[in-house]
Amino acid sequence: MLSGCSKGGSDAGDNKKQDQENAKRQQASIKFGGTADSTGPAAAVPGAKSGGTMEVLQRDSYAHLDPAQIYVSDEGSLATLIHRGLTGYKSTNDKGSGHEVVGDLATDSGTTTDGGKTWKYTLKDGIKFSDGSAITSADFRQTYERLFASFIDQGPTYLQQWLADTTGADYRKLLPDGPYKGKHLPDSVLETPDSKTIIFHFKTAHPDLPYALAMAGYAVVSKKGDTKQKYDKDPLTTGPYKIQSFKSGKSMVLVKNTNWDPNTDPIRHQYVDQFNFTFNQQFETSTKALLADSGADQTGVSFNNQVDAGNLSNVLNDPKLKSRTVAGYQPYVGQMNINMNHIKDKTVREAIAYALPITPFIRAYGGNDAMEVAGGLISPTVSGYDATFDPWGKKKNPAGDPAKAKALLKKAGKLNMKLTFGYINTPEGQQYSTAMAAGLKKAGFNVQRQEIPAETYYDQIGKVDNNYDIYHTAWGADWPSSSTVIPPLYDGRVIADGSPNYSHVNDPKVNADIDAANKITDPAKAAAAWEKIDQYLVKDVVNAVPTAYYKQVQIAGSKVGGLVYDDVIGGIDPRRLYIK
Amino acid sequence: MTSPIDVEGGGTSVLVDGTPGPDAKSEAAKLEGRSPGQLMWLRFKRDRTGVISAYVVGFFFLVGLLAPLIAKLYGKNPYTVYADERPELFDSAGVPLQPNGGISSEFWFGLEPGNGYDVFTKLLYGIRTSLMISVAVTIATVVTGILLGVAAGYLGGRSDFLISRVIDFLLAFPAQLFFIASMPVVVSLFVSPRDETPTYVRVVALIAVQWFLGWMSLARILRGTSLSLREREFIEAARVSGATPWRIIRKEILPNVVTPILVQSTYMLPGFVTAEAGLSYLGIGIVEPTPDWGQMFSKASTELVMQNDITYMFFPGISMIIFIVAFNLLGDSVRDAFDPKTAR
Amino acid sequence: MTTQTKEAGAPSPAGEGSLLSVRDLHVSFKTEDGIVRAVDGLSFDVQRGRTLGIVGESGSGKSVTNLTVLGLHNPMFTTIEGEILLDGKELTTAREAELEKLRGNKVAMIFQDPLTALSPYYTVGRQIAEPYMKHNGASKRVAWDRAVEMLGKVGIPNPKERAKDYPHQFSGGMRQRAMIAMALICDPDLLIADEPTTALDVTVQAQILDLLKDLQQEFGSGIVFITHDLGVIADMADDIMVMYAGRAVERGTTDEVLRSPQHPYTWGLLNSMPRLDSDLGAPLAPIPGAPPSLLNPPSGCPFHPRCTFRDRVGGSRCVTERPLLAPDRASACHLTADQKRTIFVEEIKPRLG
Amino acid sequence: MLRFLVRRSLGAVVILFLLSIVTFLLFFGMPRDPALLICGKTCNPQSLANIHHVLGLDKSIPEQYAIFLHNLFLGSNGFAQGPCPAPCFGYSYHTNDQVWATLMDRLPTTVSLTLGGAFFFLLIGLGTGLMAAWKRGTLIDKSATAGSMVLGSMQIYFLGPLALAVLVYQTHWFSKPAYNEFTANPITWFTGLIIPWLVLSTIFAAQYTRMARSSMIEQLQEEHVRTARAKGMSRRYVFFRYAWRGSLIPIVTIFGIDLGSLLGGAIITEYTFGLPGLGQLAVQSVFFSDLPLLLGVMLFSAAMILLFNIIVDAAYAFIDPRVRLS
Repeated sequence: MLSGCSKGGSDAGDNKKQDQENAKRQQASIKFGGTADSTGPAAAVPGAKSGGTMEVLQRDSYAHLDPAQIYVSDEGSLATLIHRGLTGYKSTNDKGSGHEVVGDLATDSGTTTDGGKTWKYTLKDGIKFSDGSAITSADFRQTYERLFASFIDQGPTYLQQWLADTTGADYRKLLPDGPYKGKHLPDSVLETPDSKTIIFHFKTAHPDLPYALAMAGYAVVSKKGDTKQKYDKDPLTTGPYKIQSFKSGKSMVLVKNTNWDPNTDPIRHQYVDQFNFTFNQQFETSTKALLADSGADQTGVSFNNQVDAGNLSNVLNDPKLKSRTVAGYQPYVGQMNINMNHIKDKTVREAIAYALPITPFIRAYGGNDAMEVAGGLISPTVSGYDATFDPWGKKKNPAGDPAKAKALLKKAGKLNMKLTFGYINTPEGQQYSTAMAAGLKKAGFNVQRQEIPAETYYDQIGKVDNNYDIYHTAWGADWPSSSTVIPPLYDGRVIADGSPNYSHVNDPKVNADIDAANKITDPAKAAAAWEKIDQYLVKDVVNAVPTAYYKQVQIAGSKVGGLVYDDVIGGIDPRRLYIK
Repeated sequence: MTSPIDVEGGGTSVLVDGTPGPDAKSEAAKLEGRSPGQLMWLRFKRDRTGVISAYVVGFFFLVGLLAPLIAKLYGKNPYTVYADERPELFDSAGVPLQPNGGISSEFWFGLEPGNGYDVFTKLLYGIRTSLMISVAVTIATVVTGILLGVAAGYLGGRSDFLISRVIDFLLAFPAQLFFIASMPVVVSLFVSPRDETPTYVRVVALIAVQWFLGWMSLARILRGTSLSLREREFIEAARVSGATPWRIIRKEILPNVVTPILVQSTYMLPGFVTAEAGLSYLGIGIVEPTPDWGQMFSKASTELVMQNDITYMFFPGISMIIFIVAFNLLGDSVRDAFDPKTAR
Repeated sequence: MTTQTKEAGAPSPAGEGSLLSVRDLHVSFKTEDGIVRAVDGLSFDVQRGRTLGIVGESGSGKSVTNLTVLGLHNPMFTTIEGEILLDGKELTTAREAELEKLRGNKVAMIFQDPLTALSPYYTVGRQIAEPYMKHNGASKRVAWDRAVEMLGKVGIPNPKERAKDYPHQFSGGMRQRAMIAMALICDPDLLIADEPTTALDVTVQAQILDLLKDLQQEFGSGIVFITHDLGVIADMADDIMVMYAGRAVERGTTDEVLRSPQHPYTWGLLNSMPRLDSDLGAPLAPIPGAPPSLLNPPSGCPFHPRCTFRDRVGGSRCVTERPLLAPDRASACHLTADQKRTIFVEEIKPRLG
Repeated sequence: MLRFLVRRSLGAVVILFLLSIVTFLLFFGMPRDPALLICGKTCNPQSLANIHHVLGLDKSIPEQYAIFLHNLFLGSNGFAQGPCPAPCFGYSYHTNDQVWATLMDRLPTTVSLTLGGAFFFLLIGLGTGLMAAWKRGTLIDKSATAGSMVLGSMQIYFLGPLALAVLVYQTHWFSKPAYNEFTANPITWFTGLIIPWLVLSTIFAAQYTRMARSSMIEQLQEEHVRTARAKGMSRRYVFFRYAWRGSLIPIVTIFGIDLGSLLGGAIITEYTFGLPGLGQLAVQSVFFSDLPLLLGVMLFSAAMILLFNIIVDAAYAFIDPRVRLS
């Protein structure tokens, strides 16, 4: 998950021990399940009851309901209730911390005979769309082929790139109009020999495919019901719920999908009769409402809203609220990018690394309960995390070391150099950027703060020739491996407008190490290799200063049962919820 | 005179001398042998509410004017990030640890939750910024209102038609929406993309957008006044005696529209103060770290403050209410002093 | 002689049989600028079927006096002392409800500017009918018919249709006729006409005056006629009272006051009035100076700052001592009766032509 | 009357036309590219160009404006999202919803907020104002005047959060403001909006109190009111017939202005209480550089203002017989 764009990357967290425990469990590698693991129904949630209506308070309205357009966490949470793909993450315990990848619509998590170049999936029996029509391999062909059409521009691009064996946006050349003008992917790429079998053929090995297919972005779309752009507003669903009404920006109602058969689904439950979503509920509003716990809010929850910064300490310090709150790490790691195109002097970058105060960032998002000072670029939730790594002493001295920085700057002869700081124009961004600028000024920088509208922030800084010297970004792994962090962010060969290599680092050693790490098949060894790259980047390249690991706390009404923080979803698990 | 029974006014008496019939005001002036200005001043001085309000308003302006001096004597400035300078006073979320928002002998009004700015100096400078903007908007709108209003009213004809249509057009603008939409445009006109948006650009942009949709009501009033003045004998006389239109406007019309201008401006200024605060509340307008009344207001309505440090709310909140009430009362008193017949 | 002039300030028994009898009336308002003594010790009487003309400059207290008679002052700001007797009934202390019964019924009023004095929001007919409904308990229908009849009586052509019009659809003269119809609809005993013709042009003015005289004959009401126009008063009034700074300065029958005026202020009034038969070259002689402030009236004789005959009195009497108004035919001035006569005959009259 | 309506409507159309041009130019002066917003994570120059083409932003501004006008009056079937009958503002860049449908969808919220608020602020404001005028100079009058002065000096962005904190979260007396459809459940509609109504009406009522009071007092000093008293009409009668009728003009004028601008979107109120009305939509349209939506909201808001100007002017003719419409 990328915290980019308008949605991700925000406040909140809980007491460290439990978070890190959760994180550690997740680091333990996730198993790819077989047929037995993939058979429904899912194990019942202890104490769960059926029935009732749940109120869901959300800040952002869903911009996309078409699975192929879903990438951000809000829609990802929703997708767990309505969309199904070939694979999915099944909880192996009731704490949201143990997972395995299992077959969802497929009978297993996928079989490969050649180390990940060819993958074969077989569909289960009795799987249907919400309109009652059966799901066949033709629907999956449609699902994957339409990813190449130009109107699908929001979702993940792993599968497309793997199928086309390219990087960047070149994959679209494989099937420029999608399936809509009569052309299709050849059998040498995607094979659907019968109505139940789907076979992927890649030119290079992609052992991560079961992970990738579990993303909501690769959930199935009905061939018959494919209305192209309009599907984004009114899709057919395959999960336990279907959309009764959706008023963009206002409300949404989910009701039970009667064509969903629990016996085909090892992952999901269907306890609640109806979910009523209300949008435009700011974090403060939803927190207050759920804290107040009156009327309909007793059965209220928010899939993605966190406890707002202002209420955080109140909520965490109230023992009565313990059963109603959940907490965990979000997958995001924050970093202050140093634009390598502008600041070529490493001493200056080191001066920035020493001078930059992290405290303003922590403060702006609600303090230590919401943010944890980061040492490296790898999240505690990802394999290979090294808690002792802290080259700039930020964990000990988060307010920065202006004296040391000033000395370095003097050495470089760049005292009072102009440093353009592009900041996201949100209240938080304004707050931390001013204080960070004050800290940098103490170290002898002439800081120029430049506001960037929140909605276009990532796009502005994503330009290769952007005007900024430093800017903050956050990135989350798409699945719990550094292979979804280091290559996209720090591979110099992917630098392009819109590429997440925001610091524009292009270091030959890093590039070579990435290629090497990508070839390692042993997960533990691979994790160690990625962490080495991370430490090299932070300490020796200094293209970015790690700022914080994002944490969050969520709260629900007193009548909400099955409240669990799911590490893979990065928030409350909607599938397990029931009304007490 | 707030005469309970309308003492007969107007009505040209053939028995008095040949000048046009005195209206209530000039009659009073004759009775006392004082100019209307002096009379107004006398009446105003007698209005206790008005005088107190004037002192309050004056106090605010003085505070704004002397903010740097006061801050210097007090030994702090509104830009120091005390949350990083004195971390022992705050928790990790930037909430002052001491009760009542960290009010102490050192920080008289406490510390701002977040970055921990000194509230006292921030309020001083905030009042300074807000008043500066509002005064500038008021002056700009008044000047525009006079120019266009008097021109439309006195010149009449095509200029009147044109100006009146422009007024109609601008009055149909959804003002707030227009402010929101045009602020970034105006700001982008001035700023080089490599530099920080200087505060003055935001200030100028705020003044510009508020001015753009602010001058019409005054212009309308002045148009009406000049239109009726144009028909009056003394203007007619000046015209017949060959005075240029510019001279007539300057010497005859302007002195006669001072009253509506003064009264309207005292009503407009607090309106601009609250409008500016509203823009900052919505996140456009003045932003951190520039101290601004409205921006403090928006900070005061954040959850961090509402939940953890209500004390902070009161400084911008109460001070603004006092200012607006005082200014409105002052406006009423000014109007009454000029136009005693209007009921209160 | 109807004007039972008594010495001002000295209480005297109310004129027996008078329709209206005002005794030592003081009216003062509190204003932001101070206390205004609009009427300061005024006494006069009005008889049935006769007309009293009250003359004076703007602000001399003429209108205030008559509004006070109807109790139309604002009690919050106004202090009233003295007696106002209507048919022997004391009005200054009367309850509001009683006054309401009198107003428009026994005492009616005609105002100066019929455009502002009529509500623009209701039809003329309705406004005329209202007091009839109120005082006679008549139904809407009956009152309306009566209003139409009154409109006809005051000389409005096609009254049935015009009653449905709004005041702004009437001409100035017609509006004043409508006002008169409204005032007379309940056959009032006393009619107070406050400069009823000032806002009208001369031909219409004459028509209205004729109408008033005719109606007085028909209804037999007493009329108080307020004006600053001596020409009008000569035509209308039986008796005249000249007011200055809230006081009566001269009174007498119309003949007496106009033919042999005794007060320098009256002289001034006459002097500044244009005449058809006067020499075209002879300039009008306005009274010098401005009317006095009622907030802070001049000491002694309030007219002294503007009086050109002050030095003939001798000493500083005019500045220190307030001249009293003797009963009956009299004037409040320190000049001796002889001086008054000589000055008028030798100095004023020739100028009047 | 008909001539008046035709003339004024034509004038309004001209103003709206000019406003649409201004909005158009304003939009293209904005320092952000809407395509960047839509482009998403996998953004690159090709996809940007593609989006520009899809949105028609690759055409010249006059050409785009011509298309806008064409669609507005004649509708269009050229949109990928589906047909768009007139009045067609196109489809939102951000949500891909039809703009007109979105406006109509948000309108009930704003109408409910406005009408409910107007009901309370007229009732409270005029009631208090009339009472103060009737009891002029008494303690009631003085406290009403002082109260309205202080309350009227408050701002929604201060009173709103304050009311929320006290009435909802501390005391639980009221439920959290929300918009529920009236047709679905009138009770939740009412309870969901009561706080915004009260906050809105507190501030507005103060204004109406002051205005009603001062214009009543002014009217009571009018000569025709004195005439009515002189002919024996009771104080109550004169107060409620004569003075009130005259006070209606300023009140109706201000009410028309308020109603028009509120119906065009009560931005700060909706922002404060999170109500999904036109005001919120307006803010969104700017933040997301959503030209079709911005045009839609801007023109709709202005149309409301103009409509109520016309209504007010027409109302004058009913209140004051001297006014003739032409």
